[in-house]
Amino acid sequence: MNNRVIRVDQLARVEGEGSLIVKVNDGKVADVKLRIFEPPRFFEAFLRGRKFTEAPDITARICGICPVAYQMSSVLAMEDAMGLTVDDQIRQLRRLLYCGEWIESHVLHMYMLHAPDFLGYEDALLLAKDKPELVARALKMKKIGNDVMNIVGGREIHPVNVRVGGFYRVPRKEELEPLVERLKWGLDQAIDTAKLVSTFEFPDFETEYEFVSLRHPEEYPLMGGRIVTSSGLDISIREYEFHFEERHVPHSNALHGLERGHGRYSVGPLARFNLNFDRLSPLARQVAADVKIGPVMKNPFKSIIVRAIETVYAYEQALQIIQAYEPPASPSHAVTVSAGIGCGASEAPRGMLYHRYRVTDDGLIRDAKIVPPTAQNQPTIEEDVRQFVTKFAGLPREELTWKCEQAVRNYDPCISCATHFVRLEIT
Amino acid sequence: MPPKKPKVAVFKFASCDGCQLSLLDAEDELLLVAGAVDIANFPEASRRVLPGPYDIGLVEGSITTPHDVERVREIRKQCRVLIAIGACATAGGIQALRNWKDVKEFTRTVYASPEYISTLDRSMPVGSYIHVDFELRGCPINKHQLLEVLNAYLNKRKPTIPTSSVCMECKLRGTVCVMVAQRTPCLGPATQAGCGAICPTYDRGCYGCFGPMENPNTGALAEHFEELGESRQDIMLAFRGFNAYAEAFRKESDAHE
Amino acid sequence: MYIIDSTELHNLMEELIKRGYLLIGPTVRSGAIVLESIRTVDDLPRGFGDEQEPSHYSLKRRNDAMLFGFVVGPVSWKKFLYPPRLTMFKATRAGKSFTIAPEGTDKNRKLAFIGVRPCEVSGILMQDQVFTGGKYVDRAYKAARDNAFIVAVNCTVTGGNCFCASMGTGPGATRGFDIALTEVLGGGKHYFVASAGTPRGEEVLGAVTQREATEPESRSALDAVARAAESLTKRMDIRELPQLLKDNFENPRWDDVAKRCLACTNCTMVCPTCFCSTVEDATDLTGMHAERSRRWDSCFTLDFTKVAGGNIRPSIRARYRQWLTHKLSNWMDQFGTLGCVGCGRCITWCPSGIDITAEVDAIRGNSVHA
Amino acid sequence: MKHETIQPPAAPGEGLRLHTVTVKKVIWETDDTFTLQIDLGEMGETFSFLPGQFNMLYVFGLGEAAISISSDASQGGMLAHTIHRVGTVTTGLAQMKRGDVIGLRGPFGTAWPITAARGKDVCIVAGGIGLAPLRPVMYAMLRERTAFERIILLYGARSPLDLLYRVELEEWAKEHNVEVLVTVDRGDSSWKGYIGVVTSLFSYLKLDARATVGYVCGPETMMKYTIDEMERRGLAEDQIYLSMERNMKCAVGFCGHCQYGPEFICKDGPVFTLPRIRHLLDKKEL
Ligand SMILES: Cc1cc2nc3c(=O)[nH]c(=O)nc-3n(C[C@H](O)[C@H](O)[C@H](O)COP(=O)(O)OP(=O)(O)OC[C@H]3O[C@@H](n4cnc5c(N)ncnc54)[C@H](O)[C@@H]3O)c2cc1C
Ligand code: SF4
Ligand code: SF4
Ligand code: SF4
Repeated sequence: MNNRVIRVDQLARVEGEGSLIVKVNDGKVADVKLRIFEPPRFFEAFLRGRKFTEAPDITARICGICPVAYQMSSVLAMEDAMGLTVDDQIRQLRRLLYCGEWIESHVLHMYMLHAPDFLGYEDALLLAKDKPELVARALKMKKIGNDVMNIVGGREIHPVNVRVGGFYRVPRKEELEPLVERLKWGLDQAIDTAKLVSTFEFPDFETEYEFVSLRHPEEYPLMGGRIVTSSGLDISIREYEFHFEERHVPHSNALHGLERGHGRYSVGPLARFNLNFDRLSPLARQVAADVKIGPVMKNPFKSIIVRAIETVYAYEQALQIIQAYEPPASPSHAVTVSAGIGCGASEAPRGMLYHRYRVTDDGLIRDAKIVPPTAQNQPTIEEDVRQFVTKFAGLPREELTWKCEQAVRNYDPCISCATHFVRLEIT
Repeated sequence: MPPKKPKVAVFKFASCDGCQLSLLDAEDELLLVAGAVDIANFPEASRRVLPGPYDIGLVEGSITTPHDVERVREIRKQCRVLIAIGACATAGGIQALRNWKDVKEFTRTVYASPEYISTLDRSMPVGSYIHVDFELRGCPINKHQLLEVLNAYLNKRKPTIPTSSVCMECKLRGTVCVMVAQRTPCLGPATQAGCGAICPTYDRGCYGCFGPMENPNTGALAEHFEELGESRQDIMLAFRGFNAYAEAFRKESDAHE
Repeated sequence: MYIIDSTELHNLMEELIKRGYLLIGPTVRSGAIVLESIRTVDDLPRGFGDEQEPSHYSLKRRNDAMLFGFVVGPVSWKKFLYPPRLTMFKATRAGKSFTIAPEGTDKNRKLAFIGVRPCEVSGILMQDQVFTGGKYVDRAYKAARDNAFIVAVNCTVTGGNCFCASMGTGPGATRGFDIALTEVLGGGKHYFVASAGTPRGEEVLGAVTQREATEPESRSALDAVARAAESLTKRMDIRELPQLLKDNFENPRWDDVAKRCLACTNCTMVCPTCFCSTVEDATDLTGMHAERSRRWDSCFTLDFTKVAGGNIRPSIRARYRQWLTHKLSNWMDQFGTLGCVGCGRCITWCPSGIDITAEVDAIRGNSVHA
Repeated sequence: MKHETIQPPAAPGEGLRLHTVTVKKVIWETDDTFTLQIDLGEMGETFSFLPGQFNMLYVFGLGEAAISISSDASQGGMLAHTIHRVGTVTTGLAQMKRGDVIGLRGPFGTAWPITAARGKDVCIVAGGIGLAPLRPVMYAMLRERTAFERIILLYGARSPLDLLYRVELEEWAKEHNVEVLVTVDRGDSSWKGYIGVVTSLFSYLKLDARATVGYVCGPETMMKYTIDEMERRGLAEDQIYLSMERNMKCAVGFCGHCQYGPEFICKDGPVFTLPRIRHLLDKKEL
């Protein structure tokens, strides 16, 4: 029980390639390494010299799980650089698209990636053998999210319809209407899902976090707004890089995000929920009350419940946006190219995603910086595992290993995202 | 005894995960697929890993490190049928844009300890290192096409994956040509069908994410782009996209360098 | 000849709806005039015209209220008679055998085509020849065709790529319609001169209007069509054309056009007479169900002529030559007419702007036998 | 043109209807070529074909292939097809077992005009699988052996192992007075016969040019050389018939794939008189 090494050579049910190594010496955790060995893809390097209009399509390819997040952060950053604010109709349509991604991604994570841990299955397909109706329902719920992206974005993975200034074509009312009944159904299922996942057995584990998320004046955060932290920081998105930085650690191809003067921090559902509980819809708050969670929630394993509540919110928002939908007169705003620097941030399902671009006056990208949520969470994930192993060192090896994996999966880490951002500073 | 189900494995190299996610996105068919095959190795979806050999291996992602090369060779040995899925695996993907740059230099300037980072000069398609039985195009692949390919191999027939242009799909779908009616440059006439011509249907030009079609006439298309007022640089960038390193597109972009 | 006032055109549409027809007609979408299901006169492109050049199409506003003041758009009527995709049958395994369930097309679906241009009427007649005129009959086509009611509209405006007069197919329709209309607008009047071409056309027309056209009214209509004929700028010289192309199987022009042709298949997809198709066989994951479907194909694809030993037409040069020669030469041997109606769609919708009339001229010019 | 190929009538619409028929036997002729015997069942009562015609054979889920009928047209109820395994459908057919069911549409196309050869010499030249559509011709003529003068069969295959119908070839020669000359591209130690292309066999023959009808089927180049050889020996061009092949989807003239200049191989062919297509033969990429 004294010296041991916990290894998970290939982390499963996460997006991308990573491994976890925990070294325990004399019953104490000596080292935790979330190794990300997925090779870097140098996005920020080859964004240079591309047209600013290409950013949403190119950056989407960083991650097939949350392409909309990349598209949204990039168009917001570009619009910031060009001094453009889109009107509310287009903004709502973007939110609708984003809700589609939240639904798809959250349902995928809850049922296909995370729930099997709680229910003791190796994957959702094995779970489907015993509980076919549960998995069938999940697939149906997820498909609604995908269809929202299909209709608004043209396809669910790497939508084609997003552009700086708006969309290429906006959907007709008749195209969206068939979604209404399905979204209503999905909303009911999401409420039920919250109830279901709240009955899971959660390890008795809480820890202190510095939460970081966007905050919008009226809405639960999806796009834009300000950046707030649980320690009271409240800054504009443009100020992000004054307060946050990334460091390269040798054991990972992903950079580690750190808050200056604070160290590690956490983004994602837990952060959003704890910092923006008051911005949730009354229904979503009610569901939270019913399943007895509220801020401040510090058990990362319970992030699955928060995802369920965010899913409730996403279905509800999607429904409202469609019900109020009137196609805008023009699918996009004209963009006047001007040199400048722009920053944009939005809330990917996994947490805040920050983009910054410098654009030259001929509309080419001079340089780009992209900070994905998993990079920001990496130090926190390692810390969670460290504390967890310290507390539960007595568990049998098999179980402890599985639980450690689960502790990583709490963050729904997207390793593909995290590694695709090795920045190249050429002097 | 029911007949043994074919074992299917999914492998990932440098990629965005989107292509393998297509399998999970096939909501209506996923459980049918799971019933028809034994998903033996699919880390994105399961912690269960059954040892090879596998009947069908789906390989996503491009080869970018020396370790990748070894691994993909090993995977080839393990798979009876090996199918490369997506632009990364079939053409090197968007990350092949680095093939025009000096990557070693990049790495040295970026990493504090460059010895930890091991990359090849180029991001290459899987097929440049091993024999591939079928290449399924797309960035991302189309999930219906993925199901069709799986289905075809399970039923021992040829997959119905046309290699003709996006234009054909565009017309089959009844979309109004954006290049003719709106003078929007469109790569459709040189790009392989498969996406369902979504871009033109959403009022924009095709950006070539399914790679070059069967013997494309990229030169004639580039000329037409010029007539539409595109600059040399625009044309270079248009061909140097998600399938930049696919031969026909590479040559055309180089010609406009 | 009868008169339908422009304000009463809806009576014709309603009469057809009443008789169980679904109306298909021109309407504006995505910057073009396409053929889609319509319900009322308001769905028609009132006040719209179009401008067409090789590889160029644009809608423009007319300064009048013409309902049919444009020419042919990207969609041809063939898609309603000969659909882009059609399931031919479904089969289900049963032990060592299988059962086949043919997919009948909906025999009861009745379509009324509103605004079929004379060249397009000819196009339909040509496809009739292909699918119903020989030893074998395409039942799905025949059923759809028997159920189609054709309201032709003679052309009083012409487009930059129209050359119907050269092909003898327009701008006025002489046969192949149930009802033919000519739109007349001027002198404060806006009406249609209508005539019936079939007994059922007669019947419908009779239910819509009783007012016979006066001599000046009919003359205005004829004049409008005659003016259109004069305004045609594009021509194709079809003298001895079938033989000319046979003699010019080798001609430098084929190399020239091969440089420009993208083999994108657009010309064949938009052509109202092109009829090539392929079949696709599918199975489901269990291997228990199979399906065979047919979809439009094109002689510009590589698969088209693949055989076990190789490919018959690997070069784009040979594929373009096949297309043009089929239309303007072999068609004559096969069906007794040329295979082109002069609608100009292949010119407008070719991204490369390849102009069939110019290619013919060039070949004529280069011809060893010219 | 004195002699046209025969165009049997077809019931309207029939061409697209698929019938299910039962496999009776699979006989492997060579490593990659087999003969599929089919029991027509009830359909046998109405099904009749002429030598040279073909069927579209459908394998469940895999698709269709055009395959000539290689059996005796007088044997109602039973059909044979000799098939070279080259791709999906032909491989599917190769895996059939007795009792399996396949789909069949047909028969299609024109036939060899056997009556045109009555009272004359017949020179049949076949290359590879091209012998299959000519076998029904042999059967028909042998049934009335005396109605024809000389019957000559020149047959070329890639190697001795690729020869089709070996037993029958011998039988025809021995028992029916057919002049059978066989050659292979590549011999082996057991091969005592001719080596070389099929046209080289002409040098062992004397033909009565004015009284000989020629039937040719094989790869296109082989047919071209054969025609040259026949004409050099004075055969009239309208006495020469050949069977063509192209990619084919519908077999009824709708799909457009099999066009050969103005001809549709499926309905104007596959058997053509030479004058009808001679101007097409030399055209590359037609
Ligand atoms: C009138 C006619 C009669 C024929 N008779 C016979 C016969 O008696 N015995 C025999 O073995 N074969 C015959 N063939 C050829 C046979 O049809 C093809 O070999 C077969 O279609 C290949 O199908 P497949 O699915 O096995 O091959 P595929 O999987 O389709 O692939 C093999 C290759 O053949 C191509 N191909 C597709 N259709 C045809 C076609 N119709 N002809 C040639 N190549 C094609 C494919 O594109 C591909 O390149 C005949 C063809 C015709 C047109
Ligand atoms: S829009 Fe693009 S893909 Fe569609 S027909 Fe035009 S050029 Fe081809
Ligand atoms: S060939 Fe061209 S002009 Fe002639 S009918 Fe077809 S599309 Fe119209
Ligand atoms: S002629 Fe024009 S439309 Fe036709 S295939 Fe060639 S480029 Fe395409």
